[in-house]
Amino acid sequence: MDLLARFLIRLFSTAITLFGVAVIVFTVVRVVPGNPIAMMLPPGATPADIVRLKALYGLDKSIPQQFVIWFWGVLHGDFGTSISLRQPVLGLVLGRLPATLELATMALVMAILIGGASALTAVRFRGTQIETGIDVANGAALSIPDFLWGLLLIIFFGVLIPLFSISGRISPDLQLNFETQFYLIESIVRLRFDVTANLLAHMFMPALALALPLAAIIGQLLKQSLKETMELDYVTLARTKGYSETRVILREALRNAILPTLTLTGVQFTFLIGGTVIVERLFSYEGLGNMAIDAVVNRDLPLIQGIVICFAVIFTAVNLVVDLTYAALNPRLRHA
Amino acid sequence: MLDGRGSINRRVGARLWLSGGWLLIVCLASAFAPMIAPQDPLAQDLMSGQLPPFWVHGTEPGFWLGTDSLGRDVLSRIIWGGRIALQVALIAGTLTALVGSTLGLVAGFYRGWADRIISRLVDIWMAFPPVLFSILLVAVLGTGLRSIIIAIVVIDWTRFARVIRAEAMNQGAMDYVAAAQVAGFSRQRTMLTEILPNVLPTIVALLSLEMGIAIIVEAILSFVNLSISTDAPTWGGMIAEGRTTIYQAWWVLVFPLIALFLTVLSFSQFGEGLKDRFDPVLR
Amino acid sequence: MSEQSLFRVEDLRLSLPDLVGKSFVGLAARIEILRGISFTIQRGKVLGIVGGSGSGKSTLARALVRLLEPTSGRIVFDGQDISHLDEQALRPLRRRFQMIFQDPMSSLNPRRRVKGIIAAPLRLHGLTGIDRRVDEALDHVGLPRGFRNRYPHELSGGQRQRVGIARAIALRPEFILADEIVSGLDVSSQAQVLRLLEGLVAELGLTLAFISHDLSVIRRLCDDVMVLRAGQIVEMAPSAEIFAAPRHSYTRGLLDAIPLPTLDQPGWN
Amino acid sequence: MTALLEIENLSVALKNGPRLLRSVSLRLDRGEVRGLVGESGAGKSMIGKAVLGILPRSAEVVEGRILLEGTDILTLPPAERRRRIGRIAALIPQDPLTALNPSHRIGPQITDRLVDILGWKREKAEARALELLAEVNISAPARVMRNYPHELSGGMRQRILIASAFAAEPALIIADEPTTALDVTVQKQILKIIAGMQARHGTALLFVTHDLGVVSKVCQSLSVLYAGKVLEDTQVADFFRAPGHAYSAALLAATPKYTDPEGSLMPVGPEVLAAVQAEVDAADREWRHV
Repeated sequence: MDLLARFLIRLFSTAITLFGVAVIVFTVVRVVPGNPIAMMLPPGATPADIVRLKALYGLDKSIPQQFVIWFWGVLHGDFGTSISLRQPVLGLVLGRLPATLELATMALVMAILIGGASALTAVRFRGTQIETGIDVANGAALSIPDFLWGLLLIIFFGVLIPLFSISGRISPDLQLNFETQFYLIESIVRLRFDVTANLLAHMFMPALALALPLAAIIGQLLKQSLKETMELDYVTLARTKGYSETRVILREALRNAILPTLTLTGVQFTFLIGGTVIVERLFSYEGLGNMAIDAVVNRDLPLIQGIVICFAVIFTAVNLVVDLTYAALNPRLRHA
Repeated sequence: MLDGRGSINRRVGARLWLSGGWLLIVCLASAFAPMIAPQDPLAQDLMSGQLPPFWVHGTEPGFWLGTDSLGRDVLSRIIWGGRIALQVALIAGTLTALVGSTLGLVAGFYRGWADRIISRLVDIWMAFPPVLFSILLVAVLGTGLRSIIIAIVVIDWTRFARVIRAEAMNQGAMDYVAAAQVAGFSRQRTMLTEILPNVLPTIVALLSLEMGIAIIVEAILSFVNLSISTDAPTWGGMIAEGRTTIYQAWWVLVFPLIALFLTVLSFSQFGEGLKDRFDPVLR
Repeated sequence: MSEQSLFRVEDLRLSLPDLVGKSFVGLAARIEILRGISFTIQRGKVLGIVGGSGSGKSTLARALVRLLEPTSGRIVFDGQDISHLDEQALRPLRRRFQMIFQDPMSSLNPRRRVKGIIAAPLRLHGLTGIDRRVDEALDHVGLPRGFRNRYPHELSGGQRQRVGIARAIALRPEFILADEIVSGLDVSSQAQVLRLLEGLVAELGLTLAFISHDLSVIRRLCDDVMVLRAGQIVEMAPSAEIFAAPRHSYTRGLLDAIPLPTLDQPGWN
Repeated sequence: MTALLEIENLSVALKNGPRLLRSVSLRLDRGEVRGLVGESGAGKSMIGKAVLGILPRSAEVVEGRILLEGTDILTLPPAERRRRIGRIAALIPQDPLTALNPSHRIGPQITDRLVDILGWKREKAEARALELLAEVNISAPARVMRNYPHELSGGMRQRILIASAFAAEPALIIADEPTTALDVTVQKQILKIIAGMQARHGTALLFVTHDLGVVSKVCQSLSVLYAGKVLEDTQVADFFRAPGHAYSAALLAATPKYTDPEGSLMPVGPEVLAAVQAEVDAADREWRHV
């Protein structure tokens, strides 16, 4: 009951946020000084052609009118037609989204593994040189953003020790007719592990670049939270019962320490997804972000709007999931 | 907490001095760029394109860190690029801190409708992908230093607003705020003279961090060709060019990257170091 | 009549939002913390207010010095109804009733020196000779004048609590509310602070409300004792009377539960 | 007969720092209830922590022996020491609100030591837990076993912690200010429960407290500490008749006693503090000399 109420209220709040995003992005892109129509016109087009094209894309009406028309379409699943690619926006976005989702998920998994391992190691060996070392590494990883990590990785693993490919999502010579855009999942399902390996080799560096700052945050937060938990009386009590230090950390402290980390990890994960925009560009990875930058460069208003809304939906969904997970894991809320 | 206090202090000290030292070098180099830079950063010479740095065979004297494809001196461009980076860092960082901290302080201390409005705005802002948003804004505003600064402030004020709001809320629950009320201080005065000094160390640390972030945003915008102007020497622009010639002339990418890396790292470490060093409560 | 009673409280009720039950539902339920409290505090007297956790004693404290606004009922200070005055109107009165807080670590701004903490209210109320007044206040609470330049974290718990007292008395108020001010202190500092307060009440002619969860510490200090439970007054009587022969069984139970440092206390075997 | 617990010349110090315990010696026989009394910083909790092997990481034992049933636990390898302490001793912690793990149900928190460390069958351990919960006056123990800590009051939780401490029939229980966080009426109930359980099970109790009133009610003997040094080691009956040390006497006079408003709550005189501090300094000089 409580969970349901919580869910509904958060859903309502999310809807308001998304509407706000829609209004802002719509207004901002209308102020774009570059004229998208001019770019599309063939040489020697007449003023009548311009009027016709403007009418076609609805650009002849006032901004509020345009918004109402666009928003009405959005509610019916119609995000308009891309000006530069001349295809429905929804199809374009959904076509690129899987690549970005696979990348972001891979990065999240890496971040949790690296961050979790470093936090547990640091706490197990707290007060020693090992903890100091992990702290310094975390501090550095935290202050270097994904864009810089990407560049550093390109130099190290792309040029100095060329282990991985520095651009693209998959080697162009690999022929596999994918049914879906979820290449990684599909390659596994179809047992084409050579393709999986190729995809992973392409994904490794961009995913690591995205993962490192988040790993550092998870590492720091979880360590801090674990250390605080380890000082609590119930942990001390467990020690007096005869449990080993490792067992005390895993059995008594970890679960309670994860909760405060979880909320912040959610917010930081949305930052990670936001970071895919530039990291995809850096690695020429054919995802949503790469397309977004092209859309801005081409002044493709409907496509920009569609992509921003798509990101906003993902972000708010992540926050919603985190919020509900928090409630579900917290006995105080679960059994209130 | 009691043990290892000395070693922590030593570490804080080293961090502060190293990062502060690098930032000082960058500041001086930027201030005296016309005197220090060995070459004109814009001078092209296609005959001496892609010269390697000084220790590699085939170099020419005067081009210490080599040249790019158009024969422009990499070192000179890094020095001049530092000027732009620092301008962005100082102006955008300070403005962002002012706007974000003010809103955060008001929301966290006054609560009520001010908090509801500001928090809702933060929520909406958090639903935008920040990099895409900044690219979009600069595309809308047109390239140039002013646009970049505006874009950074518009996007990043939430970083301050969120943190300072939470801090102000924590501090607002302390009894010294009640004590100020019992003494008869107005709410506004309490916020400025009691709460603000207590959140100031956090603002300073965030400000330093934000300066590093501003430099990165500028670099990203240059990287996608949306920064100042195409031929102005910026670190991001150099990196973008270096990325395309990475197998032929690695130095075009590596040296500006090192400058960017050290500066961003220094800004964040400097802020943390300052906070640890000069906070009387922590000491 | 109003000459005699400094505070008159009539049917005071106060409800606060229920923070536990709330958190995500926009409209929070309110729980009534104070449920109809009436009493007077005579000028120059010391009133002890005692109750267990959840009795509403701290809420009552904060309502008296108008950190909280009553939901209904009246609080009359020296003949003036202050129940719903706004901050502006309260300001001149603030100087006359002061408060000492439970946790000195939280009630002293960590980024101000002792002299700043004591002097700020003096400046606000336009007093002159600030330095002299700060020194006097420190003298009164038995702290060396050299402590002026210290930060709160450089003091011990007992010393911090003395700074809190110094801040309150520096304004020369008529009334001071002390909210659980010795509960965080060791036995020896507790005894010192209580003796100090006793001396100040006599010397400065203060009226004092002393809030405590512990009946045993207030026997000496208080003229009258009020026992609170669940937001209502259980019993209010002169101190000697309440300790010798409590009328209410709840008070009786509280007294009997105090472990006295003796070997022959009835009811403990 | 060997003592259950014998602490000899125990010094604990901050790493590279001052001593927190200054050559403490004390003895606890089977079934004895000893109070450890002192103000904050006196090191009274530190003794219990040293015995239970839960000293904070910043502190370490620098000299002395802790003989538990005749064996010096400080010389045992860590894993064996943990198991030995877990079998012989148990802790009743100070704050019932933080001493139960919020994400586990009550039942497993009582039975875990029995099952995991002592190798009992789960059913047997649960039956034992039910018995103990009934013994600390918890009605509907079966339901409480399935509750989460936040669903119970502070007094309830403290009773559960007491039951949990007695679960493995330890020979020694260290109660670290077990009633400080409680209201006075609840404190009385809890003290009576602890005293009753102690008497029935014949457990030895090291009762850490700052409250001489509490000592007079539950202890047979007591040690008064100041700055990590034992000032006095005596029987409760003797102590309350005539304390054997000036500082102990001052502490007793500072303790509130509403039946004697003129003779209680007396501030500790500076000359008493100076004398006891001199005593501590002298001990330190001697210790460094050796």
